[in-house]
Amino acid sequence: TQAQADAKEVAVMLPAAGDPYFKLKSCGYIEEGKKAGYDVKIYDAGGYGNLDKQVSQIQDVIQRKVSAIVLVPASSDGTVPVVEKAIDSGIPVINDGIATHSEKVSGFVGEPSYVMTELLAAYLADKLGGSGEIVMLSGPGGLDLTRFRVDGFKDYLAKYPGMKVVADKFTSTSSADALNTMQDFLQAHPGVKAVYTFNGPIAIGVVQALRAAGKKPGDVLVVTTDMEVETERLIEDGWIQATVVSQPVTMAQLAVRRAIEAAEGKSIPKETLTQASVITQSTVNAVDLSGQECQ
Amino acid sequence: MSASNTNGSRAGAALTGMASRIDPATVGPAAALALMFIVYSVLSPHFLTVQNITNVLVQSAPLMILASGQTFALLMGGLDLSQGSIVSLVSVVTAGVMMHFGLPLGAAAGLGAGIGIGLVNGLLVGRARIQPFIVTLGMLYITAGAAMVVSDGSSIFGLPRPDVDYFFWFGGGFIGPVPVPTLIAVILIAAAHLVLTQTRIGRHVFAIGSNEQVAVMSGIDVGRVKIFIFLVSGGFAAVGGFMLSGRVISGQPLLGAGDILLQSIGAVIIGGTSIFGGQGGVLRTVIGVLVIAFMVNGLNLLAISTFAQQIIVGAIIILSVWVNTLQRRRT
Amino acid sequence: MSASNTNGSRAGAALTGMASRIDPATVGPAAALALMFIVYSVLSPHFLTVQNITNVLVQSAPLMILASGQTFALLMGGLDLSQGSIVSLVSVVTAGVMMHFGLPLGAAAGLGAGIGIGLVNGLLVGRARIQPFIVTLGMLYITAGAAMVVSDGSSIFGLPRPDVDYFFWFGGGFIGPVPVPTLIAVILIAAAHLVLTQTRIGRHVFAIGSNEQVAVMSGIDVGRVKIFIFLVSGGFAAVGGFMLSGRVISGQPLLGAGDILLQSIGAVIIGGTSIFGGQGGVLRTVIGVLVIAFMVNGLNLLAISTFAQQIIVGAIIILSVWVNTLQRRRT
Amino acid sequence: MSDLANPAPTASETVLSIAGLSKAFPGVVALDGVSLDLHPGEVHALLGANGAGKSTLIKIVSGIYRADSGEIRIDGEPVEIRDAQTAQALGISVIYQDLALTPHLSVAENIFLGREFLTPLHMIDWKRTHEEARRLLDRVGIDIPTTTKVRDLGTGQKQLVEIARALGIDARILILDEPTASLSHAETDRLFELVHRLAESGVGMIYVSHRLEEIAPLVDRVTVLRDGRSVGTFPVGELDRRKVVSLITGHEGASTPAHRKRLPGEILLELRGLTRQGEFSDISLDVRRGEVLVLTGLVGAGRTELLETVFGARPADGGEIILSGTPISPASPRDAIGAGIALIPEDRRGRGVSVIMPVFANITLAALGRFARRFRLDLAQEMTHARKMIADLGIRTSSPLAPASSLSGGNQQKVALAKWLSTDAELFLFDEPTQGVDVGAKEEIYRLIDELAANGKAVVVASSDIEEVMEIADRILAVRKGRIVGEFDNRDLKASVVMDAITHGDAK
Ligand SMILES: Nc1ncnc2c1ncn2[C@@H]1O[C@H](COP(=O)(O)OP(=O)(O)OP(=O)(O)O)[C@@H](O)[C@H]1O
Ligand SMILES: Nc1ncnc2c1ncn2[C@@H]1O[C@H](COP(=O)(O)OP(=O)(O)OP(=O)(O)O)[C@@H](O)[C@H]1O
Ligand SMILES: [Mg+2]
Ligand SMILES: [Mg+2]
Repeated sequence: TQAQADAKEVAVMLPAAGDPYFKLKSCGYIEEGKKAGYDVKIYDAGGYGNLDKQVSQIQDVIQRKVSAIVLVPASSDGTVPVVEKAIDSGIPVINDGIATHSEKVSGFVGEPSYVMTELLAAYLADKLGGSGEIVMLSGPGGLDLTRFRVDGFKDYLAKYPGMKVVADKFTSTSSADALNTMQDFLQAHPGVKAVYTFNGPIAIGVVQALRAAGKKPGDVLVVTTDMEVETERLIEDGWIQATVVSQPVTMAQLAVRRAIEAAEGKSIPKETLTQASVITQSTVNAVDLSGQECQ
Repeated sequence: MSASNTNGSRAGAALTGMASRIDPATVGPAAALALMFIVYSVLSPHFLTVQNITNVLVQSAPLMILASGQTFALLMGGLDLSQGSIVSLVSVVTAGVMMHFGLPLGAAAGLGAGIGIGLVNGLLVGRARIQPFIVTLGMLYITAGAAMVVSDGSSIFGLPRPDVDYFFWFGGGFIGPVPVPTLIAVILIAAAHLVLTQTRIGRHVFAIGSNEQVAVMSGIDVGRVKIFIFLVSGGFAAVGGFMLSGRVISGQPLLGAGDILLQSIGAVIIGGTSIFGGQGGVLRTVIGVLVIAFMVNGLNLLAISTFAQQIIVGAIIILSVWVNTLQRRRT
Repeated sequence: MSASNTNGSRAGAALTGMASRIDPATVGPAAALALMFIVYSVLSPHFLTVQNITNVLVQSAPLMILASGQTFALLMGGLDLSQGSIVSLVSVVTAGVMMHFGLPLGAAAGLGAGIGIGLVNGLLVGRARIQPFIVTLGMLYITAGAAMVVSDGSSIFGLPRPDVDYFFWFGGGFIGPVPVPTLIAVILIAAAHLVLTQTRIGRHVFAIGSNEQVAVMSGIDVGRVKIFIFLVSGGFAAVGGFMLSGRVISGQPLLGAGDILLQSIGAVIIGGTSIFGGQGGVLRTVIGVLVIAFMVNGLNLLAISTFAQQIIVGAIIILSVWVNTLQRRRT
Repeated sequence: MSDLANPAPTASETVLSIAGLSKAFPGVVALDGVSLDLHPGEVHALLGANGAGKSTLIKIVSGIYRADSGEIRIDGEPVEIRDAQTAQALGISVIYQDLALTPHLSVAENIFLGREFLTPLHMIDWKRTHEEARRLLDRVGIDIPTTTKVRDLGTGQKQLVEIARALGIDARILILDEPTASLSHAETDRLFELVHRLAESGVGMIYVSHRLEEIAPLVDRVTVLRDGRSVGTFPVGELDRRKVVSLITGHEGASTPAHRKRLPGEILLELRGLTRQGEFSDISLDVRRGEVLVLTGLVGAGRTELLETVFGARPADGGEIILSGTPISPASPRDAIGAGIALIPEDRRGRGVSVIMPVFANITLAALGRFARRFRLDLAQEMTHARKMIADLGIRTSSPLAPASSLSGGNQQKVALAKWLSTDAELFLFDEPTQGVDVGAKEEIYRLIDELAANGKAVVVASSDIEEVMEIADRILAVRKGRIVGEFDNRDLKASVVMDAITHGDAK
């Protein structure tokens, strides 16, 4: 019956399950499903680049007649046709984190990506007193997610003529790439004051570069998103100044809950936004991380 | 004379692949395919349904087309590494132009761009005489970069109606029960097969892949043939990219950045076309593509965890070819 | 006679390492490298600094090692597509084991796993006689999947002290002014060069790549040599993966999923080793790696936009090889 | 000076005239001011030692190489032959020495490659292709199916296909570069008839061969090249064998040493009913130490397959191979070599030498053990050995480091011999050892074979060259259609007897 999608199954479609961020969330999906007695199956497109693969996977789970789909789209618009196909065939689709551009989508649970990085920009502006050289390691180029975060950050900085982005590069989310790029940036811009990083793995690469360059914690301000074990450690050690988190696991749980409700014919809110908050060394122990890991 | 006639017909058969006896190279992959069908049908009630088979055929249409083009490159003993990037470029150019000038112009621009890249590949390989691997590796980066620049690194959506609906038609529409993408794929494959087996330039592709020096000595304009080869490979990639974009009704700068290149080359070789050129054909490639497509589809239906999937996929690839090597033992 | 040596050095030098004067195949990439140095030095005051050059050498050490191993595969007329996945697997296995049993065991397990994959490749190619492309394509998926399963898909951080510091030492430490990774790379390259040019099995690698039939008829145990080749290729990839993980003091299941495979193969071919086997060597590969490494470094220093960078990278790759084809425009 | 011998023909009656042609390759001057005239209907022999420049000259005329200097006229008109197309358009057709066929295409396709028959719809006209191919194959007298892939053919068969291909181009100038190198008398006679007929129909032909006995009956004039220079053109009547040899070698040809009688020792190799489906069956024979056994037969007789089977390169279907008393079943050449067997293959470029490897590496490849010190190879010693072999066999190369591809055909063959003479085998199997080898070197190779026998080695030679057979054999086995159809002791034996056996004889 492994094969038989007996009526009680939720399919969670992730663009890159390998990413720590999604690892973090996956337990949220599964546990929430268990609570309601649903079987949760996680599908991985194997990278944001594999939109086509994700579309195929969605078609396949429509075949399986799963009760509901939780979708983190590899592309907001690329997934529209297949999502509408799912909904038309009676399978509710809940977006988690990234929205699919279709009115038909059953519901959206999410973090305001744009706002999140605005918060980081604000933090830096405040720390640097509104002036200083900044470099960005913006994450994988060509993704909607990347785009939102970069825009949020840059648009906010635009308010401060003194704060210049002197170099930015799209890199894979591999720490190794980030490390190499950051070393190069440090060469070209010895005076750099702050670094924006797309996520944890990239931040780690950056920190390694700073270490290699003989910098002390705090010499260069590093900001990132999400909260992983290592990020937390690096914040405590003072290498990373700030990260912005929504509540990935809470989101995951909400998404599955909404999905199940919809599957059972209950009416659900179109949009459920989670709380985004900046975490710094001073708040890292204080802040409520309940949304960060599974009980 | 009778002898010569039988010869003739037998040659015809062998060459056109409509051989009375099946092409030995395809035994392995065909067996793998059959086995998958049996196993999957037993394990999943959803597998052997008209709907699902149709899905897979639609899903795999773009790969069919890319791999058919790729077959030309491999037959001459080369590779086309730029196909993935071409898919991306075609996607964003088509959508970008379509946004303001509608589908016809969008399609023209997109396909034109893809074919253009193919032409550049061809000229660099055929005239500047740089090896295909290097040329297409370079063009892989150049074209991917171009796709990013054109789209400013973000996907292009909100395409105007009604064009967008026609656009989708190419990627997922139907004519009666027949899916459009599959139809297009079949037509292109048939054309490619005809060219390779029945036309002069097609045979010259084999000759070059078989022994380039001899091809030259036989008075074949090798450069011209190579240009043709990369035009086909690039052109087919362009059509595939157009289809994929239609399927997701948007322009995606990363549309071809994923697995698709590896799958395109993999399918050709799994099908039994030699990497060293001179032996193979698009019909073999079709089988290679089917192996890949159904393999993954079945694993999804069985909800095998993605990580485990990768392992199984790898195993199937190796096994499907191993069978062949078992056949030819002797000398 | 003077002329005769140049003639000789073509085939001979690479094979014997007794190149009296420079190896013609490296002229193109070497020129490209020189040109880059000039341009970058002029455009950026930060390029030609001890610090920067050191950085690049450290950054490129893992690629140096991977590409040197890959050279073996290409010299026999094959490919090793599994190198990237091996990097990932080694990364997570090393970190995973290290977490509980410390660095020595971690290293042993990690490198062991990588070499193990190499051995499997070797047996499938050498004994089961499946073509390298298919085998390593399959193992690419299998190994990547294994890395995911082992790490349960998530990066492994928070390695125990003091082990983690030694771990980092391999990836970014110094002995006096000499960076450890570079040192290791140099030693492995020297060893590889010695094996290829001065030993029997090395000669056999060239023989198989030049003409396998002839190699067989000459009584060479082709299977054994192929196993050796993929052991080297896998083993070197393992060391590279170990180093990379050390640099980022963590185990990452996607560490080798990026560009590194394409770069490894690209570097070998840019360096001037033939895809069809039989001609080339690790010294050529070193130049190929330097071209790739400095290319990107310079563009980063100049803060060229990522997208434009891709385009330039592609162009440089093609040009660096084009120069060579210009040389041999005779007969 | 070439014109002292006979009055310079006027443009009108020269279909092809070459003047002052020069070509240098890195390290070698292949051609140095060579001139040559070809009349319509003339068969013009082009002779010279290995590496003299014959093939280079031909490849220039056929547009494969560009001359450094010199002029080519067709019908008195100066022409620039840029590539193979141009050459074909000018009515020049060539039978290349290293058979220019594509392995993966069928015989028919190879015959018409680049000149395909098309239907009105511009599709390939397969029916016509195969019919025409059949007709040409029948003309050269070979009955393989036109659909056979060329890679499945043996060397001799390839040679015949190559000839058929050249005949297919109804050319005014036909160039034959060692067309008979691996043919036996039967196919050769047939070829000669064709040549004569073409000559009558006015085709001018340049004929290259190292089998001097072919010259007299076939050609009208002879041009001899030495080290890339022409040493003159002569009416064939003015020449006898000795004169030709001295012209080619540059010194008075030492008349071939009288065939030494040898004293065979104990039996080294026994074959008992050795069989391989479709190739040869029920082969039984003995070879003694100190003895030279020659297998002769028509092309396709299966000698190559037999030798390769003994060498472990092909699995036997039945029968026994017994080496010095103990049955062996070599599963690979490696095993055979281990047992002390060496095979010098017929297919030079396919199995004998790696053309992209340097000469020295080819020479030492089968005997690397000799040069292995604990971990490393003793390169210096390797070089010394290579230089010695190069000198002994008179291999013409710019350097031991030069790729074998840069050697002339015959010199490549010598490299293959050098490679196996470097091993310390007890049983030597030579398959067409002197194909494409010049007179001087042939004598040298016969001497080496003598020497091997004298040192108590056993030698088996597969040869299609009847002169050679009579020259070196102690015993002769006639092979026909994969069976032994006659055994002869080479004393006061008539060649005709052997020839008759291999063409008509049937298994005892
Ligand atoms: N591609 C090449 N590169 C370098 N040297 C070459 C090349 N081709 C031929 N040569 C040299 O040119 C000389 C003439 O070669 P050619 O093949 O014309 O001799 P040949 O008369 O045909 O000898 P054979 O009787 O053995 O065929 C030889 O010394 C050979 O080494
Ligand atoms: N269609 C075919 N498929 C496979 N092998 C073939 C085919 N046609 C010919 N051969 C092999 O090629 C051989 C012909 O080779 P070649 O012309 O050199 O003669 P040979 O076999 O070497 O015998 P010999 O050495 O006596 O000439 C045949 O004996 C046969 O074994
Ligand atoms: Mg010659
Ligand atoms: Mg033979």
